[in-house]
Amino acid sequence: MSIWEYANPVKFMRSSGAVLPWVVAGAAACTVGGLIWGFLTPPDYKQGASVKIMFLHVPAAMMAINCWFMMLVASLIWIIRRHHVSALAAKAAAPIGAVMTLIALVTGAAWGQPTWGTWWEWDPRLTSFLVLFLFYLGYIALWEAVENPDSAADLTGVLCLVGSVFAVLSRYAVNFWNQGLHQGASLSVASGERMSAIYRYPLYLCMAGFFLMFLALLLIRTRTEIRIRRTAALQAREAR
Amino acid sequence: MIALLMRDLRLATRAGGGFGLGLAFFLIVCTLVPFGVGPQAEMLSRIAPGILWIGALLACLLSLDRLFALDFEDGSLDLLATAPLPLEGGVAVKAAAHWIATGLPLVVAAPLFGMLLHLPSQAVPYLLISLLIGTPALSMLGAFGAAITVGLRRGGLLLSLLVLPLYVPTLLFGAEAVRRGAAGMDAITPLVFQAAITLLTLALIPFAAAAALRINLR
Amino acid sequence: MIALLMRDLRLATRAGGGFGLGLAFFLIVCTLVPFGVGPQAEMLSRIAPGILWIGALLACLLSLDRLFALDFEDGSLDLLATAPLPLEGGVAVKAAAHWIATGLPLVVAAPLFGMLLHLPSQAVPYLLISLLIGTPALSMLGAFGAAITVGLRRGGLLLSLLVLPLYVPTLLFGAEAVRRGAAGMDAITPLVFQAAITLLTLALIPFAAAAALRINLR
Amino acid sequence: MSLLAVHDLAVARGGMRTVEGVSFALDAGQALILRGPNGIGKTTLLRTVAGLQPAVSGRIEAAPDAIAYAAHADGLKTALTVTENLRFWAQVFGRTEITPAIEAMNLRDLTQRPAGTLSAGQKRRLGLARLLVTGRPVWVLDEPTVSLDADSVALFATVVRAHLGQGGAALMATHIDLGLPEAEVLDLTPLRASTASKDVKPAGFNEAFA
Amino acid sequence: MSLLAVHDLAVARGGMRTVEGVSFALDAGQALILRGPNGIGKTTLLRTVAGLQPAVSGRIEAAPDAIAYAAHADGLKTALTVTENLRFWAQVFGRTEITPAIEAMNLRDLTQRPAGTLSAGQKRRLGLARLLVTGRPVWVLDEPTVSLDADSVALFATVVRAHLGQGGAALMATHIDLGLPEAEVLDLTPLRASTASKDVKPAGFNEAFA
Ligand code: HEM
Ligand SMILES: Nc1ncnc2c1ncn2[C@@H]1O[C@H](COP(=O)(O)OP(=O)(O)OP(=O)(O)O)[C@@H](O)[C@H]1O
Ligand SMILES: Nc1ncnc2c1ncn2[C@@H]1O[C@H](COP(=O)(O)OP(=O)(O)OP(=O)(O)O)[C@@H](O)[C@H]1O
Ligand SMILES: [Mg+2]
Ligand SMILES: [Mg+2]
Repeated sequence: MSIWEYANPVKFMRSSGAVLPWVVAGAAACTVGGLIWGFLTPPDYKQGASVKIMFLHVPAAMMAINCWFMMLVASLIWIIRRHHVSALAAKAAAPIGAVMTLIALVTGAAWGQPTWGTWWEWDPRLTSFLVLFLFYLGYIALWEAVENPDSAADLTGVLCLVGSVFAVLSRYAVNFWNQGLHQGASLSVASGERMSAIYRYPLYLCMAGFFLMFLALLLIRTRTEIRIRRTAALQAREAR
Repeated sequence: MIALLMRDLRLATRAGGGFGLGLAFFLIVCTLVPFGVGPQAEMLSRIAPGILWIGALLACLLSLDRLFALDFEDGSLDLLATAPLPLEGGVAVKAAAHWIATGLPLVVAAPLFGMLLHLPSQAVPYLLISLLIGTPALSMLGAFGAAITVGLRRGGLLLSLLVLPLYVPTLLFGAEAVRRGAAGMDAITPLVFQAAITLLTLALIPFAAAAALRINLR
Repeated sequence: MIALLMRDLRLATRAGGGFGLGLAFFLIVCTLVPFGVGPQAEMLSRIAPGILWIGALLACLLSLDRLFALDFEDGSLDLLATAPLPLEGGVAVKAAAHWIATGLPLVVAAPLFGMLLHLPSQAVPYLLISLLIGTPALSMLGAFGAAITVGLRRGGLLLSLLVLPLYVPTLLFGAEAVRRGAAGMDAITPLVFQAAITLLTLALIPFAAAAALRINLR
Repeated sequence: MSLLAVHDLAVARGGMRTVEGVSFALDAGQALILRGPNGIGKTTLLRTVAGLQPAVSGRIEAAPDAIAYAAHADGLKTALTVTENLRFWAQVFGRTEITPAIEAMNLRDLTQRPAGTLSAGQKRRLGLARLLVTGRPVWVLDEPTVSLDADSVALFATVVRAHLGQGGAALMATHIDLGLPEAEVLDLTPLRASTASKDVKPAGFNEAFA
Repeated sequence: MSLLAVHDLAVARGGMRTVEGVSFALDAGQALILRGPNGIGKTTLLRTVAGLQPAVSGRIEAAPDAIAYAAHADGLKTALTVTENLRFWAQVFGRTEITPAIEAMNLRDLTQRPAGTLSAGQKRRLGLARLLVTGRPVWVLDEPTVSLDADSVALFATVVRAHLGQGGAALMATHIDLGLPEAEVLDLTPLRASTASKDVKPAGFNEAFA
């Protein structure tokens, strides 16, 4: 049996229904645990208590990017293998990604106020996030606007491919345009010296929590999309 | 191909075809800006590169919204899709016709409008070159957006939403080049980047747009 | 009348109806401007009042272009013109529906976008009030333009050309009020002028627009 | 008195007269079918009678708010469902009841479908159902049975007959058989505005040069 | 070999099958008329045969570049004149001669008129003239005679006969008489995709649930 068997909507409904409770429980445990742990950490010597925003901000920012990546993969699967579940999963992921982007933006703004003394700065990081948010909006709007579900899946798939290329291009263009204030990637190789362990472990936990939360929401929303399409098809048949 | 190009150009110059309207819109944006931000020459001259690029971009975008929609509504697109010319070529030709009818006049008129906004004169050549390099990408990306939204009743604004993020790199490098030109700095690097983006766009987007059209015709 | 209002609002919220797209366009303009003119906060904050007003104006304008065109194309307008409700009322109602679906969200979201452009916080109330007073006039004038261009295939750009000059007074007083508010000066006078213009527009334009529609239907 | 009376009417399209000297009267219960080759001016005549364009000369007598017009285009919003479309038009004409119209045009199975997903003939049926909800006595119809299959044409004939029976009237342009043998027929061919001889009568601006 | 052969074709619209089990073959000189009530799926079938949408199952065999399709909409640019419209389509199909088409569809008097100022029937005639300039052997026509008067229908029949005589073929959907008694007729009514019984076969996504 190949892995594609699971892309069959019926099979997907069955297997996703089985794992969903576990994912939800894991997401709740990690997120709540991580956030509480993060909240109990001592204030930073430079940033003070505002450093605690990080436990929301960083996982949300990471999921915002990863969600687009997941949509790209799902769109490719739909375009190449035409599995309806992957198209619907991409559709279901977009609003989650948009909200994650929004959380990153809002928490970033709230963080910027004490740190940089301004709510918003045209820093490349922030700017490219804003552009990413626009891509999400366009993608969602296109799903909403096209009536035929298969055409909508195809069109948004093409948009996602082209959009990904241009999102990357924008990232570099924005960097060229303005050298910013924002932190570099602190979890990269040099992470050890940049962030002490008391912050790092709760942050890892929050990241795991956000990832599981994303997965749970994705499963729920995909299942809903499948049900909606199924209902519409049944109604159409009734009407015939 | 040539036939399609000639037809589109002829339609553009016929009544209601929109030739020159892009230019008019550009002019209007350039006039509204002083009304909005106030008439101080020194500030206008600082924001002029950006405003000129944004004006050109919006003028280009707005004239695009019905690039395929008109052909779709009157059935031409169905017939073109069954005609013996590859749809990719059709898309490229229609984008080219749009560029000739809209982008080129914008490029030619831009220095004049730059004067309205007190653009420093040493920036004018950079404005011209960056527009010349950038506008074909704008037309082609707009054609992609128009192809995606072709079947939708109120595609206009959705088109903007889809296409404007794609315009970001072109706009950034274009405006940056003009700004550097105005400040007497090196403007070659952004122009090279811009040219690269345009080439990439011209090479890849026709395929995406043709795919979108085929989907919409289904 | 109520039926028409409800239908237009319902259409606006349906697939492809364009609800929220005006907002998205506004957001996009506010994002593109820094890309064009550069990221310096101090300059952005100076041009913010003007840019916000121009952005709102363009968003309003662009969502208008098919206000009547859609009804014209599918024949609804013929039927509405022979229906027992005065065309003047129909125009007013359609403009009102447009304002609710586009203008109102713009007003609500404007302070947020003001933040992006570093609009000084003491200017925010003036931005809100001036948009609240001014946008109904924008919708109504736009409806007039849409009525004039209803029969044309590519009315969009022509519409802009016709309508934007009509928007100048509203824009001038609106942006001036916000600028004065930002500078802590008296902003009542421009607001009063703006309100007068809006009232005049709302009182007179429906008749002109209905006349234009009748002519176009002939 | 007749519901609609037309006296020596001349109509014009694109600055040129199309037909002239048209006279007829429709009483309650009468139907009149306009015939004539393509391009003679049937559509122009119907639009003039419906009040959408001015007559060049002659007189149209009709009670105000008596005419319901249905053109080639059906005035449907593709994003709204069949019910929503019909209800909207009913409300515009100050009425509320749409079920009879749905029954009459056999749209029961389609009520919840967005109008954009109907086939050509189904759309036309919906367009005709719109006439029923206007509650107006004089129907002015331009090629009403285009795209309809035989059953639907028969349905349409029944509906028109019922409308005539309730004291209505109908004026229709068509090239094909409507299944209404009792209707009178007016052939416009002899009324074509003459352009060959010296009595050319172009409309409007050109009048001055005549 | 036949110009167009369709084997056990099933087509779908809006995610639901409309007709299935359609098989026919068209040889040179043959015409086939599709009939069936509104909404059964004639338009869908023709679009599938023309290659505009994919078939759900079954096979369509046709030489590449053999089919000329004419839909409800005529693909005319209202701002261009009749001649310009025709010349454009001729060029797209790599041909140059348009006079025969103009003669055949009796458009001689209208050549310099913008297409937007034609009446419904005149537009249709122009749309049919377009077929002649494609030079393609297989015509796929959706309700070709809508809005045409009796003379023009006869003209159309003559043109189709001439096309068949030159080794062409035609597949047409219609509700009314085309004046082509020699054409075969395929009634789609019995081929309606069954939805009532257990062998429901919805297209695409729903297949998994069947
Ligand atoms: C609206 C504003 C902001 C946005 C959109 C934003 C966006 C992001 C993004 C995209 C990441 C990177 C995730 C990654 O690549 O791993 C991130 C990480 C981070 N941000 Fe922000 N940020 C904003 C404001 C701020 C502010 C004001 C601060 C504090 C001064 C801040 C501090 C950090 C830190 C410390 C990280 C973790 C470093 C890392 O993993 O890259 N951010 N933010
Ligand atoms: N906008 C226009 N400008 C100039 N002439 C026009 C215009 N519209 C139509 N005409 C011409 O006016 C004449 C009458 O057109 P009309 O549409 O009334 O004909 P019709 O009898 O309805 O024909 P059909 O049976 O083909 O629908 C035609 O000869 C047509 O070519
Ligand atoms: N976009 C769509 N979404 C869902 N269903 C659709 C859509 N378009 C058409 N249909 C349905 O598909 C069926 C087939 O439509 P089609 O247009 O092929 O019929 P047809 O045989 O051409 O009818 P007509 O004689 O009325 O033109 C109809 O029942 C119609 O309601
Ligand atoms: Mg007619
Ligand atoms: Mg059909």
